[in-house]
Amino acid sequence: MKKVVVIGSLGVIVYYLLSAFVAIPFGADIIKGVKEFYLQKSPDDLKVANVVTSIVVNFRGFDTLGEVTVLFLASTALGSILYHRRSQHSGLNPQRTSVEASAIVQTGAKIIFPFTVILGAYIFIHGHLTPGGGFQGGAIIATGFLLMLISYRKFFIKHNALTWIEAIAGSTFVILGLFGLIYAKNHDFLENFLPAGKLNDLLSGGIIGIIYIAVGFKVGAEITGILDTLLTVKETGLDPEEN
Amino acid sequence: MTNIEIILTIVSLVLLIIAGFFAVLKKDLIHAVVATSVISLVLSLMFYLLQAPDVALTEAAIGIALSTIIFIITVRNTKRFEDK
Amino acid sequence: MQEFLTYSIYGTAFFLMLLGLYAVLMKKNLVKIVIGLTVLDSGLNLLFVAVGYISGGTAPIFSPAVVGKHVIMTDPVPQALVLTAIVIGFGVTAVALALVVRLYRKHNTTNIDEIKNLKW
Amino acid sequence: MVITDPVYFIALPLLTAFLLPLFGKIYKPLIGIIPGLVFAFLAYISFDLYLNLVPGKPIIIQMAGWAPPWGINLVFSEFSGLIVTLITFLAFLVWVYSYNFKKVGFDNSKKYFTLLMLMVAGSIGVVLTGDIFNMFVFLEITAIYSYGLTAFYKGRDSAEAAFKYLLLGSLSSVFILLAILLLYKQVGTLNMADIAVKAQSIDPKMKSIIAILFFVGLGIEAEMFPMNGWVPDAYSQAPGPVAASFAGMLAKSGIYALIRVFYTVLEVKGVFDLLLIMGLLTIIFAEFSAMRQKHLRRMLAYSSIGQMGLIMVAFSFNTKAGIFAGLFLMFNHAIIKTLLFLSSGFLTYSTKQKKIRDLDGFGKIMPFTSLMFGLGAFAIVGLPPFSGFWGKLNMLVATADSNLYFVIALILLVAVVEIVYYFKVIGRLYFRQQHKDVEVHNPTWNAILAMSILAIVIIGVGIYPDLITDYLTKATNELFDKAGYIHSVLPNLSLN
Amino acid sequence: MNSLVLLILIIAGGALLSYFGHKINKILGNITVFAVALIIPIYWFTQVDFTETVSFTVSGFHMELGYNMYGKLFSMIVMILSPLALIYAIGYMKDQKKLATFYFSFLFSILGMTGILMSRDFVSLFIFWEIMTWSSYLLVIFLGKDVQKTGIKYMVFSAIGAYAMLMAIVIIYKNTGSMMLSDYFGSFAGFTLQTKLLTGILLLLGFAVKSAVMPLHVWAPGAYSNTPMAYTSVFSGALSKMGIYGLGFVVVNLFAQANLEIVGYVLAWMGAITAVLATFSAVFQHDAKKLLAYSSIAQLGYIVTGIGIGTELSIMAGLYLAVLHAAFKGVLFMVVGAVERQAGTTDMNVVSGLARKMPFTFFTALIAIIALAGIPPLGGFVGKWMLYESLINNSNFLMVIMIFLSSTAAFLYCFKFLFGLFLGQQEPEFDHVKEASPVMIIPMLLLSVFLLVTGAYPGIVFKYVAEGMTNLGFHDVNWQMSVLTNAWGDSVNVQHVYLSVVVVFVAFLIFITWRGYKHSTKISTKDISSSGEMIKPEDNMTYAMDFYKPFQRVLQPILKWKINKYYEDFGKGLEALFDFMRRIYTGNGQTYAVYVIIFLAILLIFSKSIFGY
Repeated sequence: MKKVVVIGSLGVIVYYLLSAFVAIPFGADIIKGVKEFYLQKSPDDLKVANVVTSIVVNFRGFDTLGEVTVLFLASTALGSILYHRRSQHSGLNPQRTSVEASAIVQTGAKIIFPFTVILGAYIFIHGHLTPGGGFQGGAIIATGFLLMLISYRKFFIKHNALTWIEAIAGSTFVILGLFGLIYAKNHDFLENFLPAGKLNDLLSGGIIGIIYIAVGFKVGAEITGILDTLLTVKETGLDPEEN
Repeated sequence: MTNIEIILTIVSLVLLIIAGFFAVLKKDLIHAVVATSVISLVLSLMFYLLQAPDVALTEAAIGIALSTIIFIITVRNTKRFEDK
Repeated sequence: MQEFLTYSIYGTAFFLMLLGLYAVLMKKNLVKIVIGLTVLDSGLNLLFVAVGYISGGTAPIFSPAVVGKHVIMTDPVPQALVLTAIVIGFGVTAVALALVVRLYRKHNTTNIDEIKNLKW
Repeated sequence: MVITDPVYFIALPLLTAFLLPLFGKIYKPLIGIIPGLVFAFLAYISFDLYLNLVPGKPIIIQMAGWAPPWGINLVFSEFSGLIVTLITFLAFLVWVYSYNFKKVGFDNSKKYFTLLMLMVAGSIGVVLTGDIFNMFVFLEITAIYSYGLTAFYKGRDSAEAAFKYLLLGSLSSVFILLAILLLYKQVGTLNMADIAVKAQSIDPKMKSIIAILFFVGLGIEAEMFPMNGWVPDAYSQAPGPVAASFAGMLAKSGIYALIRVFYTVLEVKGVFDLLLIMGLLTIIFAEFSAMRQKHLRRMLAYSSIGQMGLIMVAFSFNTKAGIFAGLFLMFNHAIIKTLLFLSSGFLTYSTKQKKIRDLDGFGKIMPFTSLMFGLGAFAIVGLPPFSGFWGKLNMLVATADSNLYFVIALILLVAVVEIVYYFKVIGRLYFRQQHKDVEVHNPTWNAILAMSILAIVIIGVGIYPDLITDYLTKATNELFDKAGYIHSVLPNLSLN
Repeated sequence: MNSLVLLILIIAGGALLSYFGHKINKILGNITVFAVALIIPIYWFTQVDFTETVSFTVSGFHMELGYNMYGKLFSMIVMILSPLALIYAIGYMKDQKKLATFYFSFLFSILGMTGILMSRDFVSLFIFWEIMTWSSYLLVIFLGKDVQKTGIKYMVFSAIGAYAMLMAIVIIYKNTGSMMLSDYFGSFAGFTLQTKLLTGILLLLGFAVKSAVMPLHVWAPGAYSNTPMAYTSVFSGALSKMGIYGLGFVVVNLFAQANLEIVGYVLAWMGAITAVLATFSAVFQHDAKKLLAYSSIAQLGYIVTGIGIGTELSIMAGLYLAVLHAAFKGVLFMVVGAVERQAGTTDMNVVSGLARKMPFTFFTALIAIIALAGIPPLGGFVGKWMLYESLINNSNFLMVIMIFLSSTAAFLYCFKFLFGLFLGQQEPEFDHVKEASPVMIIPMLLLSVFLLVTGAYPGIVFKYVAEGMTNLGFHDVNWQMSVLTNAWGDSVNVQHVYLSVVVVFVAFLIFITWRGYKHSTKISTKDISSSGEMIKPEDNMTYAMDFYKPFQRVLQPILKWKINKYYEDFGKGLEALFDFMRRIYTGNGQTYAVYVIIFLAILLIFSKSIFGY
C-alpha cells in the first residue's frame, strides 16, 4: 500500500518536474542574465581567469562565506553529537582501528601523503587560474590526512593545530572581507582592495587568491576534523549516558 | 559536443543508472556505498564532459573519497547488512 | 540529437533523484536512507550542471589559450551553485551519519521503524 | 556608516564563532563572555539602525562592490529590520539565560555558544539577504545548527528527533534548490528584486511549479501542516534555550522566507488561498494534538505550530490589515514562546519524565518560574492585558476585513482548545498538591533576569500596544509595497 | 486626573498592594485588604464623576470610558457587595494559604466588573470582560477542588462566551468601522437581517454564558460551590449580573427596537425554563452550596425572563430582582461560608440545628431566605409580583405558570436550607461550633439590613432602576407607581404599612422560634426505634435526610435528563477525535517524509485548479 502510494507520488512529481525542465532544451543558450556580466567582468576587471572562482569568491563571495560556515557548523555539530567526556578515556589512548594496516599500505601512504598535500595546496593556490580552488584543494589535503589516519593506528592529529588553523583561516576570510569596508573603493564587504594584477598571473585577482587559500586551509582542517571525530568514535564503546 | 563525447555521455548515463540501482537495492551496505562512490566517479566524468571542471574536481574529491569513507566508517560502526 | 540528449540527461538526473527519494522513503535502514540522500543530491547536481551547459561552449576559464578570442562559454553560475550545494551536502551527510551512529548506540538497531520513542 | 553596518550582523557572529576556540585557549570564561558582548553589540546596532531608518529608504548593502543584480545584497528595511531587531534581542536574552544554564563542561559550552552564534548569523542572513540562493545557504546553516543542537543532550531521544528533522530538512533543501534552478533557468538571475521584475514574463504553468516547490520547501522550515512532524520532537528534545531559539528565531526566519518569496519575489495567483487552507489545517491539527499531550515541551511545541499556522493565515489574506496582524502575531509568538520555553526549561529540569502531571504544585516550590510560565500562558491564549490579546484582536479584525467569517469562528474555536490545555497546566502548577521528593532547581540570577525582561515586554505591550504598532505599520507598508522594494534595490532599473 | 482612570488605578493598585502585603506578612496584608475594601466604595460614592468620560486610541482602536445610568446601577451592586465580601473574606480566609493570589484575583475581578460597566466601546468591554473571566477562574480553582473538571468547564464556557462576543465585535467593527457601542446601536437598523442576527445573537451568547441561561449553565453549580464562599457571594451576586447587564442592552436597545422582539421572547422562554429546571434541581441537593448554586441559576432565570420580555414593567422587575438577588445571594453564600468554616461541612445530611450556636448567622440567613422566597414583607415579593404582572399583561400565561411553579418550588428548597442547616436536631458532634467572627458577621448583617430596608422602602432601589432604564430607552419611568401602591391608592403611605408588617412579622418569627425551642424535648437523631431491623451506626437520621424523597420519585424522569452529561459526552468525543487526529504524527521520520512527497504530488496534480493558469 505504502509502496504504491510512494511510487505513484514520485511518478507524479517526476512527470511534472521533468516536463518543466525539458521546456528549455539541453545546451540551448537562451538564458540571458547575470552570466554575461560575469563572463565579461571577471577577466576584465578582476583579472581572474577562472570565472567560476571569481563568482564563488567575489561576485557571490557571501555564499562562500556561508558555505565555509556550513562546513564549520557541520564539524562543530558533529563534535557535539558524538561528544564524549575525555576524562573517562584519559590514560588510555583512544584507538581507531584494532589492526595495523599492512606494511605496503603504510609505506605507500607515507610516500603518497606529502604529494597529496602538495597537490591540494597547488589546487587552491591556483584556484583563480585553473579549475579547482579552496574547496577542492582542502578536500584533497583532507584525503591525504585520511590516508594517514587509516593506515597508522598511532597517527594522531593535533587538535590544537586544527583549531588554530580553522580559527585563523576562518577569521582571515571575515577580516579580509571587513577590510573591504575600510580600504576598498566602494567600501563594501569582501570587496577587492588589492591591486588586481594581470590576467593569468599567479599574483592576480587581488584578495581572491588569498581568500581561496584561507578557504582551502579551513576546509582542509574542518574535513580532517570531521574524519578524525568520526574515526575516533570507533572502539570507545557505548557511552554510559546513552542508556 | 563531439561524437565521442556524446557516446561517452550516453555510456556514463547508463553507468549512472546501473550504479544508482546498486546503491539503492544492494542489501550489503558496503556494496551500496561503493556503488555511490561509482556514481560520484561517473558523475565527475559527466561534469568534465559538460565543461564544468571545477565541479568535477569537487565531486571527485568530496564525492568519491570523503563521502565514501565516512559512509564506510559508519557502516563499520553499525551493521553491515540491511535487515530483511 | 539535442532532443535525445535533453531527455536522456535530464531523465537520468531525475531517475537518480527518484532512486534516491525511493531509498529515503521506502528503505528501512538508516544508512540506506542517508545513501538515498546522497544519490538524491547527485542527481540534483547533475541536473544543475546540465542546465548550465551550452552547446559548443568551453569551460568558463580564460586560460591563455582563449584570451582575446571569441568563444562561447558554459554558464558559470550553476557551476558555482553546485559547488556550494556539494559542500553543503557533504556537511549534511556527515551530520546524518553521526546521528546514525548515535541512534545505533542507543537503540542497537538501524531500522527506522523501531526508532520511534517520540510520537503523537 | 562604518560602525553600524548591517553586514556586521553576519560577519561578527561568524568571526566570533571562528575565533571562539582560540579565546577558550586564552582564558576559559571568555567562552561565555565574548558571545554576550557580541550579542549585546548586535542588539545595539540593530536597534540603532532600525530606529534611525528613514521610511521608504531601506539600507541596501552590496557585497564585494557589485551592484545588486550581479552581486549579493543585504536589505535592511522596515520589515527585515524589525525581524532582525527581534532576533538580536532574543539572542541576547537567550545568551543571558544560558550563560550558566547547565554545567556541561568546557568543551560542550564552547560548542553550544559556537553553534548559537552561527545560528544567529544564519537566521539573520535569511532575513537580510536579497539573493535567493544566498537565502538557501543561510537556511541550510540554520538547519544544520538545529540538527546539531537538537542532539545536544545524550540521555534523551534527541538523536532521533534530530534525524527526523534532518530527513525533512534535506528534502526541503532539495526542493528549494530545484525551485531556484528552475527560476534561474527562466530569468537568468538570482537577485530577488531582479527576479521579481522578470518573473512576470514566466510561463504561468512553470511559475506554478516553481511556486509549489518553494511552497513545499519553505513550508517544511515554516512548520506547515503535513510537513511538521519534526517540530514537536525537535522542540521537546532540544535544551530549553535552544527550543526557545527555535520558536523565537528559527521559525521566524522560515516564515519570513516564505512571506518574502511569495509577497515580493513570485507573484502567483492562488498561492494565498493555498496558504490559507494549509494554515488552517496547521492550526487545527497542531492545537488538537497539543490538547492531548502529556509532555509539557511537546505541548508547547504543538502550540507553537498552531501559532505558526495562525501567522500563515494572517499573511494569506494579502491585505495590509492581514500583514499587520501577522507581524503582531510573529512578535507575540517570538516573545511569549521564548518565555514559555525558557521557563519550562527550569520547570521540567528536575522531573524525570518531563510530563505535565509531574508538575503538580510547582507553583509553591518554584514560584518565580511558575509565575513566568503562567504569565506566558495567559499571554499566548490572548487574554488581556497581555500582548497576545492585541495580536489576536488585530488578527480577527483582519479576518473579518476579508469577509472570512468561518475562519474567525474556527480560530476562536481553536483558541478555546488552547485555553483548555494551557489552563490545565496552570491548574496543576498552582492548585494541586505537589508530589513527594521533588528536586528543586531554582533559576539562576541570569535566567531570572532574562525571563523578567521578556515578562516586562509582554505586559508593557499588552497595556500599551502602541509601543510597537508604529513599527509594525511601517513594516507592513514596506512588505506590501513590492514596487518600492524593487526600486530601492535596483534604483536604475530602466538602464538595465 | 480623570476620576474614572483613577478608580481603575486605585483598584489595580489595591490589588498589587494586597498581593505584596500578603507576600510580606498576613497581618499587613489583611490591613491592606481592609483599607482597600473601604477606600474603593468610598471613592466611588464620593469622588467619581459620573458624567466624566475619558477616551484614548490604542493600536488604532478608539476606546472610551464613561458611566451611564444603566452601568451605574450595576456598578452600585458591585460597589456595595464586593467590599463587604472582601471584608468577610478577611475572616473567612484566615486559615487559608496563598492569600496573596486570592486577594489579587479578587480585586482584579472587581476591576474587571468596574471596567465593564464603564466601557463605552467593545474593545475595553472585552478587555475588562476577559480580566474578569481569568481572575474569577483563578478563584474557582483556588481551593484545588476538581481543578480539572470544574475549573476547565468554567473556563471553556467563559471562553466560548467571550469568543462569541469577540466574533460579534469583529464583525461589528467590519460593518461599522468603529468599536463604539453607540455607533453599533446607531447603525444597527441599517444592517442586513443576517448581520443583525449574527452580531446580536453572538453578543447574547456571550452574555448568556455569564448569566447561566439554561443550556449554558453547566459551569455554574460546580463553579459556585467550589469557589471560596467569600468570593462566591460576589460571583453569584455581582459577576453574573454582568451577563444581565449585557443582555439588557442587547435585547432592549437592539432587538426590541429593530422589530426583532422574537429574540427577546426566546430568551425569556429560556430564562423561564432555566428557572423551573434549576429550581427543581436545587430542591434535591443535599449540599447547601450546591443548593444555593442552583437557586442562583433559577433566580437568574427570572431576571433573564424579565429582561427578555422587554416591557417597561418586566425590565423594571428584572433589574430590581437583580439588585435584590445580589444582596440576598450575597448574604446566603456568606452564611454557607460561615457554616462551612465553623462546622466544617455544608452537607445538610450531616449538619443540622446550628441556629442556637450561630444566632446571627441564622438571623441573616432567615432574612435572606424570606427575600429570596418572595414572602411579602421583603423585597423579593415586589419583584416577583411585578414580573407576574408584566407577564400577564403580555398574555404569556404559560410563562406565568412556569415562573409561578418555580417560585412555589423555591419555597421547598428555602425551607430545606433553613431546616437542614439551622433548625432541627443538633448533633452532638457539632457541640463545639461557635458563632463566626465579627469580621464575617458584620458584612452579613449589613446586607441583611439592606434587605430589610429595601423591603420597607423599595423606592430606594426603584429610583436607581428607573434611572438606569433611561439608557435602555425607557424615559421617565414612574417608579413610585410600583404595583402595591397602585392597588391601594396613593393616599396610603405604603412605607408605613411595610414597616409595620416587617416588624410584626419579625417579632412573630422570633417568638415562634423561641417558643418552639422552649417546648421541645431533646432526643438524639441516633435514638431510633425500629421493628427488628438492624440499625447500622452509619445510618443517618438527620432531619434533612431524604427531605423530599417522594417528590424526587415523581420528578425522576425530568431530572434524569442531565444536560451536563451531553456536554461531557461531547467533550469525550472530541478528545477521542483529537487522539485520532494526532495519530498522523506517527513518530516515524520516514512517514513524515512520505507526507511531504504526497503533499507535493497532490499540489502538482491540482496545480491547475489551485493556481488557475
